[in-house]
Amino acid sequence: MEYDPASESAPDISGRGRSRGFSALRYKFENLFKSRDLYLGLFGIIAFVGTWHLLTGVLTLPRFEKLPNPVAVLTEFTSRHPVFGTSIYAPQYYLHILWSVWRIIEAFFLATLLGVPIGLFMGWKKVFKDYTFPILEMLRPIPVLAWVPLAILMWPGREAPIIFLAFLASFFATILNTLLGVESIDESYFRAARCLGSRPRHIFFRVVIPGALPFIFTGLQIGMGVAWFSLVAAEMLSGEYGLGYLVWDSYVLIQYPVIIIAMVTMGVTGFLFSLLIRMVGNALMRWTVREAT
Amino acid sequence: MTDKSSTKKFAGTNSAAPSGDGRIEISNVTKIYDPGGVNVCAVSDCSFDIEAGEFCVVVGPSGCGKTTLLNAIAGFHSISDGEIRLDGDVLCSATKMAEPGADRMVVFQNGALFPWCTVLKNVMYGPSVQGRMTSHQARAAALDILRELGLSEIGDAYPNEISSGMRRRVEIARALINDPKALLLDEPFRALDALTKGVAQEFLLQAYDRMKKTVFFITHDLEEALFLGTKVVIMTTRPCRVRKMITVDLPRPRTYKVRSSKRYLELKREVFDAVHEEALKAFKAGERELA
Amino acid sequence: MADEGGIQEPRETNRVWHKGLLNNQEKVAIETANEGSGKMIVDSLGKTYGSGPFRQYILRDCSFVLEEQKLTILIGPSGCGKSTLINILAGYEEADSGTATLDGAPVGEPNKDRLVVFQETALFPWMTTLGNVTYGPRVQRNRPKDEIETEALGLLEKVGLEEFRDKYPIQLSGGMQRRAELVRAMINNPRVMLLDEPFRGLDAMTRELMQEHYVRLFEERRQTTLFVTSEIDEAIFLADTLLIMTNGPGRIKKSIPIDMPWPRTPDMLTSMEYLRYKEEALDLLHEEALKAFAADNKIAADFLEAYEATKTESVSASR
Amino acid sequence: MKSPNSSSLKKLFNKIFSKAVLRGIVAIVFSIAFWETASRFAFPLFAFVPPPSIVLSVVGESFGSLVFWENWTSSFGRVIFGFVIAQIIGIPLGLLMANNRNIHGMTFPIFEILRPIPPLAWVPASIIFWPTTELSIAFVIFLGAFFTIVINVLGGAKSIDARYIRAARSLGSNRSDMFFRIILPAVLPSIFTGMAVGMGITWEVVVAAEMIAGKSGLGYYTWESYVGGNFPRIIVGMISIGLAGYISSSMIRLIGKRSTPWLRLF
Repeated sequence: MEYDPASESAPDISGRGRSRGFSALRYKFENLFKSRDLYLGLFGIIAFVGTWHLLTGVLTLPRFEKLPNPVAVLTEFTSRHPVFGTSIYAPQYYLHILWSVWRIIEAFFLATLLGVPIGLFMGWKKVFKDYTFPILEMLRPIPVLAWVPLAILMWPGREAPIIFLAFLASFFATILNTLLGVESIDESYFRAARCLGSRPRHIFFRVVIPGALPFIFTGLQIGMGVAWFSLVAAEMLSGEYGLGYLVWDSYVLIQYPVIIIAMVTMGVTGFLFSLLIRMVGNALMRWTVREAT
Repeated sequence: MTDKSSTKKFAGTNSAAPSGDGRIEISNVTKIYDPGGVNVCAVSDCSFDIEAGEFCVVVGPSGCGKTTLLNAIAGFHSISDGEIRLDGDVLCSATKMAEPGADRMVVFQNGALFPWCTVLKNVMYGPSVQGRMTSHQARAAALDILRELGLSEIGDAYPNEISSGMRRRVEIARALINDPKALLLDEPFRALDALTKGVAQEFLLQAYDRMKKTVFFITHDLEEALFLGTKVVIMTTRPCRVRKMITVDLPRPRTYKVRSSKRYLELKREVFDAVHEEALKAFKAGERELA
Repeated sequence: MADEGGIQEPRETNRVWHKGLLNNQEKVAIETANEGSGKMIVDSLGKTYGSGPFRQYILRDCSFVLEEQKLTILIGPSGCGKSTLINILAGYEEADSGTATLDGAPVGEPNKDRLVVFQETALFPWMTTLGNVTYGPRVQRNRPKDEIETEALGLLEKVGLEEFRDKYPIQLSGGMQRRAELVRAMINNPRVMLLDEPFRGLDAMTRELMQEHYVRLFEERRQTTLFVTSEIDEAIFLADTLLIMTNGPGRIKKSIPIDMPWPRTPDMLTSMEYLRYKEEALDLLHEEALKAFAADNKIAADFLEAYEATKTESVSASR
Repeated sequence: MKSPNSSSLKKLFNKIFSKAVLRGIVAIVFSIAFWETASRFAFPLFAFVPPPSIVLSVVGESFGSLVFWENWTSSFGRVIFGFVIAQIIGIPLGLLMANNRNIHGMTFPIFEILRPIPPLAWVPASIIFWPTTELSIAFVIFLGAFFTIVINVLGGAKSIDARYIRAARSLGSNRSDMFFRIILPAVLPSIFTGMAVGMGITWEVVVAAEMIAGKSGLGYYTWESYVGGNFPRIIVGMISIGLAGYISSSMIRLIGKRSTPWLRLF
């Protein structure tokens, strides 16, 4: 098999062009089942889980024996009376998810509400950017997780510091991408708008905002990712509920299968959130569906 | 607004601001850039007039400063010396920069249709932000002009969904709906392939024959210049000044057939000789700069 | 792969090459010894993309001949399948029906006998000009390194790029990039050169100068060439034979032999002879262009997307 | 010739102290002044935050101590160890995935499942599996950088312009030419992008992992300062971490620039 990147790009099409009508959809759907990738992927996942089971459950090699094996995890997860109290039937499990999700929503909305307007304004008014950008650049290299102790000092209670950390991570990503988005708008759009007789507010609402939208959504997606990232760490360090806390608590209490359940739940929830943002973005930006020929 | 002008106006432009004649006088314009302390003279002592309703094509090697001139008229750049007048009023001078406005519409080199608006919304944009029509009127006017130019089918498409040739047509429509005094086009067909370009040029000619606006058209394509223009102004390579002015006396309306007429060839030879030398100079200068 | 003649022959050319302009006798001598010039016969090629509701003919019953040492120009509206044709001839894609033969042998895998100069530029951005030009002979490993370099430098000098040998493509102007790419192909002495709108995207004036440059280069080597363009003046100015292609499905509508003397000079562009050719070609093409323009609608867009998906698959399947 | 030197010096001066730079300086000075007053007068949120003047006095003390610098080296050591292993495994794997459709088909879904799991969630599992804390921290760091580099290399390799591949095939490249002279340089910019992003994640991870489970390192230093009630040292720790992260990513950018000279315009 010789190298050819083009052969790999075929599946990429599926994300674009949803407005193409039913026949196109069916065409793609048929293609999906014809494609080798689906079966390969299934095979890969089965092989992965199988190897994991073989190493931890069957062969019980040294070191591996300590890890929970997939069967144990699955039993726990689907049991009506879970040994360690975490399964799809346990309200406790959903409580943890809800806590994490609620924190993320709070942090993310705050970050979006603040970050997008500030970013837009920074891109639009050079003077404002001159004053604010250096401060941002000073703070940005500090990893969000290095803020943990300071956050605990600054904010009262348990809840506020955790949300603050998730907010901070998401805020930087949002603000920077929004700024980048405004700056990447081609000068000729501004010129065209001006020569069509726009007043400044027209330019802001009809050029700056829609023009920056693709970058804003990239920023929101990245922001969501890093918010999860920091949330987990913050919950591990100082939480009472939440998935991050669940992972750490299960470790401390030697309830190892629960660790895996919590990890997978985090992955799935994080993925669903970024999917949601992508869907909202696509719905708002129909014009990016097909790029120039 | 009921003045019976001899040229046909597009539907929907009736309520537009009173449109003057659109005579542009460019006198002794000089533009010096100063990036990093090196004085670059882009335009030097350049003067010529464009009569009202004239189709003036400016030809010169790329990077010779034609665009600087256009930007000065449109109000995107200042000039260092001289002045430009529109219908006798000073548009810009050494001390005053022109304000971009709806009386001078620009069509850009790479196209500047807002990709986030449908074709219809793009065309409506001008009238609705200028506040001279309600959005309802603007919509009706935009639909009218699209229909007249044969673009009504694509009203709901986004610019990314139509071909580049089509995009240029829409952009011209977006400019015309504002009933400008002058139309400034900056190599609008540059990125099109030759055959699409031909069709787009014919489209522009049709529109011009209908409304007889003053047109300031920049290109470095001789064929295009001769095919479209009433007057061809040939510029020298940097610094930009007028080298030669040729009146194209080909009859209008023109179709692609003109391109294989005898007179066209004679004119082409004339222009070719004038330009070729400049092109070579520019080419060499460009390579020297890179080396 | 390694046929003796192919190895010997470039040296032969090489020696005379540096003398600059050749007199006619010498040129004939080279031409007869020159295997770097083949005859390509394309017979009723057909190609479809897509399946089900998206099945569409790109090429249908497309036939023509590339005569030895002639410059054949293919002109047609955009989207008429010109690039697909080039891809098939170069061996990047396979035709569904019909045959293409080079000197009697059917074309197969891409190799240095059929070299493509791509639209825009496909110089490797990570190699210097010299690195790009010498890439072919170096990886073919049949000539000593210093010989390759001398020839490359000679060619670069001919196109005025000797000063730019150590520059990367991004540092060259558009016109220079095209010249470098022409040289990168020429140095391999392909039997057929396939040029896919090589001057597209250049501004009109640079383009004219490039054409004059190209005419001189072609005159000296006279490699069989298929040159795709959509610019009518360029086509008539350069062509020995002008092929006019129709819009979807692509086939050759007419073949016009251009009977103007070589070497071509810019002032031929204003001769009456030229005018006649132009009139003929324009009439045919204008019709095609309008058709292509009218076809530009949603359906075309639908098709295009599905087509992209299958095209990439067929590329990989062809191997 | 009227002293071109002085005029160019003036230009340089103007360039360095342009309006934007001056504004930036004003902004930073102002925000530090605000921080100082806010801490001094115990504004809401700032009640326990030490003011910059006190932090400054602690900086000298910290810089003088050997233990502080040992924290630097141990953090750096961990980062480099995990990061380098991630590159060594990740880059070839990414290329392999791009090259071979079967491998891609089998491994890509697994990546897509594992990638959304935040690296820090791996910490407990890592501690259970690896015999020493040091190794488990290194493993988590490795994971952070690993996914990023693989995804970037894969993306880079897939987006190579097909014309380069085609041209190279026509010109007669064999497999090794194709790999070393075409694919590798074409992917190089993406590799460095992946490295730069991965380095950022690596520092996030190392700090958190040290706070959770470490016995040394800058993250541990910061956390210990908090637990020990030495608040100014928290700020010193944060600044140090920021600085360390900045140095690391600058190094990668520098190496990246050096290795891809063809991306420089002049």
